[in-house]
Amino acid sequence: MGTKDDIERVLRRRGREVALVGVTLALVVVLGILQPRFVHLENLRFMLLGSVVLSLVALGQTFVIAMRGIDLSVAPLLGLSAMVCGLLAQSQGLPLWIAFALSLGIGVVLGAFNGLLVSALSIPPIVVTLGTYSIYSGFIFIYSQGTQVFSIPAAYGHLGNGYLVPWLPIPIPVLVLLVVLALCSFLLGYTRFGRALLAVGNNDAAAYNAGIPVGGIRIAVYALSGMLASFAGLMFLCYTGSATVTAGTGDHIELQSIAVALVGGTPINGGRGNLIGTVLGSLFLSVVLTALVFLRVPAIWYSAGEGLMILATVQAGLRRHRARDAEAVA
Amino acid sequence: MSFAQWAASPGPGVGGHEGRIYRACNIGKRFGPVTVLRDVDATLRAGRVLTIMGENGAGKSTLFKILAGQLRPTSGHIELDGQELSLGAPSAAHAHGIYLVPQEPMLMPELSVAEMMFVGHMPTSGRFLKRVDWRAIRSRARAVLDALELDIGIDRPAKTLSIAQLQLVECAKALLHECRVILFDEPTSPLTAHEVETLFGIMRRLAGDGYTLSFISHRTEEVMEISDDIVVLRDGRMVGAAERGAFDRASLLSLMVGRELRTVSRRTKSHVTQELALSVKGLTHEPSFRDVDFSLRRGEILGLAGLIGAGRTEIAETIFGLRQVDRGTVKLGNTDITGVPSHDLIRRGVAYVPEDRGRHGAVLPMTITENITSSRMERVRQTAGLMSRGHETEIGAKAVRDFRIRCAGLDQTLLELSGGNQQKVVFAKWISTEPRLVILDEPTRGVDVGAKEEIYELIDRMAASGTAVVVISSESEELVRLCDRVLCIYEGRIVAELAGEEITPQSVTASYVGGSQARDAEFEKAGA
Amino acid sequence: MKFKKNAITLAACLGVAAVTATGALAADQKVDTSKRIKVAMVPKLIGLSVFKANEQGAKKEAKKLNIDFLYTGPVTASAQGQVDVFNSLIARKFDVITTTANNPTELAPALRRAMKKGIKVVSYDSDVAPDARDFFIQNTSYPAFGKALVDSVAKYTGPDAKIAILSSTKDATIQNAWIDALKAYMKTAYPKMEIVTTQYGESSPSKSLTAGLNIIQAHPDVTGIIAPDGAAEVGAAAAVQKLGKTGKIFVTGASDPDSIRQYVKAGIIKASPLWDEVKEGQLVMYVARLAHNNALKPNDHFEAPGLGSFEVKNKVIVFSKPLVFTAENIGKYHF
Amino acid sequence: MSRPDAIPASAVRSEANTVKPFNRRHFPLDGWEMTLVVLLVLVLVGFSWAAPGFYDGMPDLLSMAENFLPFGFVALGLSLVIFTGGIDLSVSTTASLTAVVVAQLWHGFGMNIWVAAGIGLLLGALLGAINVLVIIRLKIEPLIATLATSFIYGSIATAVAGNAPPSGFPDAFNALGGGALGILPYQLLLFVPLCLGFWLLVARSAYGRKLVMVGYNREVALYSGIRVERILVVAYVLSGVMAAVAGLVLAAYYSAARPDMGDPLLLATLTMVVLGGVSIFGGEGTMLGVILAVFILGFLRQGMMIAGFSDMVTTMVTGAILITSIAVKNLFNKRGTGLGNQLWALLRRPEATGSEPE
Repeated sequence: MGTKDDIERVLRRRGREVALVGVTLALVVVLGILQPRFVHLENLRFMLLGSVVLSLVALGQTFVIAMRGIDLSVAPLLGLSAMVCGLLAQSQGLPLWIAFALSLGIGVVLGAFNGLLVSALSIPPIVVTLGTYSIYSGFIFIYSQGTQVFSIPAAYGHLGNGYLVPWLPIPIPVLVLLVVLALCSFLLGYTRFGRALLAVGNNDAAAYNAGIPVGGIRIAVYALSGMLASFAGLMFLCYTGSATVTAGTGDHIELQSIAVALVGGTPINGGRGNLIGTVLGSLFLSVVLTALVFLRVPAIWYSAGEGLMILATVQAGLRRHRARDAEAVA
Repeated sequence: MSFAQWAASPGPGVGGHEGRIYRACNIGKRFGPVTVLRDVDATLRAGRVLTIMGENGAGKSTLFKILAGQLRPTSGHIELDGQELSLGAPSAAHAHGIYLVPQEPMLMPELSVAEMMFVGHMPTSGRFLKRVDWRAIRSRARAVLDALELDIGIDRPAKTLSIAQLQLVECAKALLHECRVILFDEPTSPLTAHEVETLFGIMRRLAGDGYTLSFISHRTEEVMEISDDIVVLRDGRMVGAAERGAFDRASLLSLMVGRELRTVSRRTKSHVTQELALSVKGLTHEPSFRDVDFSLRRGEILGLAGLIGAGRTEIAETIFGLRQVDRGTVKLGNTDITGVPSHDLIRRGVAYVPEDRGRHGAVLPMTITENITSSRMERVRQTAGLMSRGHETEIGAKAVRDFRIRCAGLDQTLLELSGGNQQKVVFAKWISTEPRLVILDEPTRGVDVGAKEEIYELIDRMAASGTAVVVISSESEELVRLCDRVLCIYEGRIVAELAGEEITPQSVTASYVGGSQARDAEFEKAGA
Repeated sequence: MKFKKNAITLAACLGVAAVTATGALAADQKVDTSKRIKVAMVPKLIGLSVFKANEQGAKKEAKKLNIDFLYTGPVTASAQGQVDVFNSLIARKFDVITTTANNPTELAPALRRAMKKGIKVVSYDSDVAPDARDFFIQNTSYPAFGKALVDSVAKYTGPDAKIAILSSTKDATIQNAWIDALKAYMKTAYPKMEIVTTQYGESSPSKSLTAGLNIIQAHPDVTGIIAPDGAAEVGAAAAVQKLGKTGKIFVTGASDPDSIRQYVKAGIIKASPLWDEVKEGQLVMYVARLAHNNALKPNDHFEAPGLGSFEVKNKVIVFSKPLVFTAENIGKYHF
Repeated sequence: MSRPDAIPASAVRSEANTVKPFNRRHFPLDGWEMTLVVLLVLVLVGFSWAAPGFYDGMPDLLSMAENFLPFGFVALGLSLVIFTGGIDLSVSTTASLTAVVVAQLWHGFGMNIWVAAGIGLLLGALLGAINVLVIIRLKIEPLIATLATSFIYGSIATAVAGNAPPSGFPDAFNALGGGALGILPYQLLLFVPLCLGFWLLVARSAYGRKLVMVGYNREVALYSGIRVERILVVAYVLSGVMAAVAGLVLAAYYSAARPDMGDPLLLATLTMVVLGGVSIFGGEGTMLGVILAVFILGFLRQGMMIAGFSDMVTTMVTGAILITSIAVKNLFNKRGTGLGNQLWALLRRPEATGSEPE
């Protein structure tokens, strides 16, 4: 096997990932030359850490978009799970593993409700999740009664910031993300469920005719997205050590997650999903935003930088993809 | 089937029996108050091809959907090898080894050919952690395509395949799922004559191997060529069922339409004038076609014959300003219209009726009137920028009368109309602009026999009124019936020009496959 | 979200009076509570504990003063949401509206409408335009708070430290007033101190944390962070903790004791000024009652039982001196 | 799937009928609009009866509209974009940016406020044009394109606003937001003609017809000689202009301009447009429906708050109404294939069984 061919094949199949890694590394190197502190291990670690919560949400979003849906309700789901787990942990010292199960449960149930509305009542997903966005936000207020979480048990803090074993200099959240990414990649690439959701994203009528229970797949995918958003809420709680009623919604994480998924190479019209791209996209965003601080760019321009980044990467991806399709036809 | 059951099910259909007999017994089907099928019996036998014939709306597709488990019959039942079957979903049919190849297989644009073949039936491996077995998928896909001698790359994205290739991949899927009963829902309409041959070759081989096949068509020549048994449906009733030998083409036609139909013949009168309507010189749009020269007079009907993909549609779209002109000129009368955009051409009296009604011809969820006026809204009387409703309705009503569109009201949407009536609306949309030049792309595709004749008369009337007409058609009989002159296009070039009595089904077909050498090239291409 | 975001710029020059008992204008010591009145408290948004602390005090006081008390507000810190609430309160014929404004200007027209209908308006915490309210209860005077903020870090970082500021948003009025005041104080008291950067956390815990991390990474010489916003102070302190800079970088700001308790105990926050939010809530109700009774003049003096005596100067009442939380006293406060 | 013979009902019906080219629809409102009218009446009557303070005479009821009409302006423009099958997420930051720029022109450059407002409208058009340029030229999906531009416009708005955004506009300008001519608020006086204009534009003009065609099926529009890009440009530019109008009205209403002023606009107006019956996929829907939805949701919110429900409950109810109404609409859709239609048919004709899976 020629290595050159191998490289070519990797470039062809994994072009988006290679490009994102390349651009991110280039940015890190350039910034490192300009500002040596940028490449300090500490800073690199926090750029990684800072992208974990968004990555988790965006992984779920990637599944939904690959199925040709969209999920705006991830933001309140993140907030709800952070609030519920946080308040219980704060007041009653809820054991971590129960919080774990609880956050997943909340996400699965409310996510599945989204899926049910989309599949059973055939309401467009953007409308459904726009509606449940309001409803789930309300749940946060009802549950919290306007209070907030300001301290969490040590175990939670450890999960959000600590290390698994002293000799491994990778923080637990990053490990968690890697595990989730591996599970998601397996789910999408190597299970019948994953391939079925791509079939639904390509052509739902054809998928139905091929014997795929389209409704069930839809419900499951929204449940999965809800679960990941909700789990991200727990990680958010553990990482920041706090939760307010506007966690998630205040940061517009629903829009961020869509942007990151698209930057990562998942087309808005579905049919394909690039999970590694999504995580790399989220990391890229984190690096760009940190770089802006190091370059002393005034804070008000950060969101403009984000906007330009979305346009540039999506545009570059489209170009490449069109070129590849043309090549395949010829 | 519930989601849980599906996730746990073992995979592809069981199948495996040699030589199956599949039978529809006294099938009846109602949609609400409308009866679509009554008391239909049909028997599919191993090693034979059963053809279901009938006009559009006769119930052919409904019968197929029942056989394939997509619909449940209202009365009657189906039997496989003497055992009564109850099929709740297409997947249940697959499990019993019954497979329906749709006319235009639905595309999964982003999937690879190999994966598309296994959608819904992914083989898995691993004892505890069931995972999709990509190695098996690729090797089995390759094997089946090889068995059918199809040269289609299994890693190609599905969006790069042609309709014919998709159909063949569907056929391969049936084999892959070890389905012994394969139903083809009107497969030939979107195919070129050559692709039809390829398909029939495969069908014959399958029949020879003992597969049970059935096929829908309303093209009598094809039916006579491929069928062993024939069932003719009319208005949901069975009006004839026998072996092929019991019918001839005329009897099939008369059974289908319920009256004697005169055989298709050349029209008797020509309306060609001396006035030049269109002249095309050296027109090129790479890679679709190059150096196309022809001219057209008012009142003349010019046919463009050729295979699908030969570049006919592209020529029409380029003249109509939808594609970029690489080289060459187009003149309308004496004015140069090269590169003029379509909205401008419409004003100058050019009309193009595209082939695909649903995709290009008409907005199906809009009303009849709205569709008819959409080709040129400026002709509706306007005051202060607002279109006069009354005047618009007048235009619509006139068109409905002139084109004999059958509808319950002008504000019916096209979704509520039959295919033939939809096509008439598309015609009305363009012809009511009173164009000097009309380009018709496959004007009778998906239209039943009765409506076809009406459309031919319409075209004839147009020519009589001095309009120059270009007809693109893959049906040689249609060209013979209509045209004063026929240009044969092969691989983007005009390879022959036939006029008057030279135009016969044989001559047209022979010239557009570009001679024997070209035919061989075409064979290779079809597989590629 | 935009906790402590805005106040009226005018108030900065008007309300500098500290609590001094002149006794020149004696007010009625006895409050007339015979008539039951409806008073609403409208925070910037429901769902922040500082505002809950106000509510806690106000509820207690309302009972004593024969007040029908309603705590309501928008779900996000938007002026538009507050205006919607005001409009409904006007329609429901409330007697007094008390509010802390998301921003000083946008709320003014709606509150003026309320005043026209005879409703008394009392603002607290963040002010609205002076002609759109009857009285304003200022938390503390701005110079005093600015001084308290600087002193809270200067003692530990030394007089020539490099300081970073982490605020809420660029146009947050009350924060900007505090930042102006602390800069002015810094210039005179610690001329060698330098502010190296000003970042914004948009009152979001996660954005504040990221901003805090970035400040420390990008400016390794910073030894003090002043974060005069609830979320910002917590974010900055969490950033210091995560980077293991405890004892090297000191944080202060304006946050409620519950939120910063763990960081005060950890020694990241040595001192953090605020005021007693619960008591402030009580005072708001007391002033509401007085305002409804027309018992308070624009320049006046009154005694609130259990709260102390207060000076009204040009309709502005300064609530208290800054209350500085430290490891010693934070255990006493729960809100 | 949609082969002609798969729809046998119509085929049979069209056989049965002779050619009668008449319009079946006599009443000017279609089913969904009627539903919305009923809903609006229910909201108005219900709250007048149940929430004391909701109806305090006509002038009060009319002036209540001032609180939500800014959403209406945005909804009018956004509808056009959604009719094309696109979306404009940048309406909120467009409104903010316009308001802030106008305020700075007036405050910082001493420009006459009305001249500044005129420039603001042009700015709205420009921002809309940038959106559509990104969509057409870079071929980026509207959702992504306007998401990105909304980030950019937001940054610019914050930068322009500075530390102390201007406020306290001249009273003549403030009247636009809060003033009234007799009992008619100026906002309403501006909104009603605009409604009429947009309604006529969509329902009666050639542009509107083309807009709907582009939304239903862009390919057909292209093949019908419609200059699709022009249609899109007009839609997005008008959306930008209407967002700018909303920005100006908000600035006048609050007599202040803030860089986050437009934030609440997006989700609320999207809800209005969708409730109004415009399909998020384009084509389907009417302007009248949108206008009705503006008043329904506006009065509903005001009414609920006056009835003593909190902002939170009101927001939740709005979300629930959005989902429920679209669910009901899908159950009884125009083509009669909805679950509700089928059940209804089943009830009317108990002998009819079997339904199509599609």
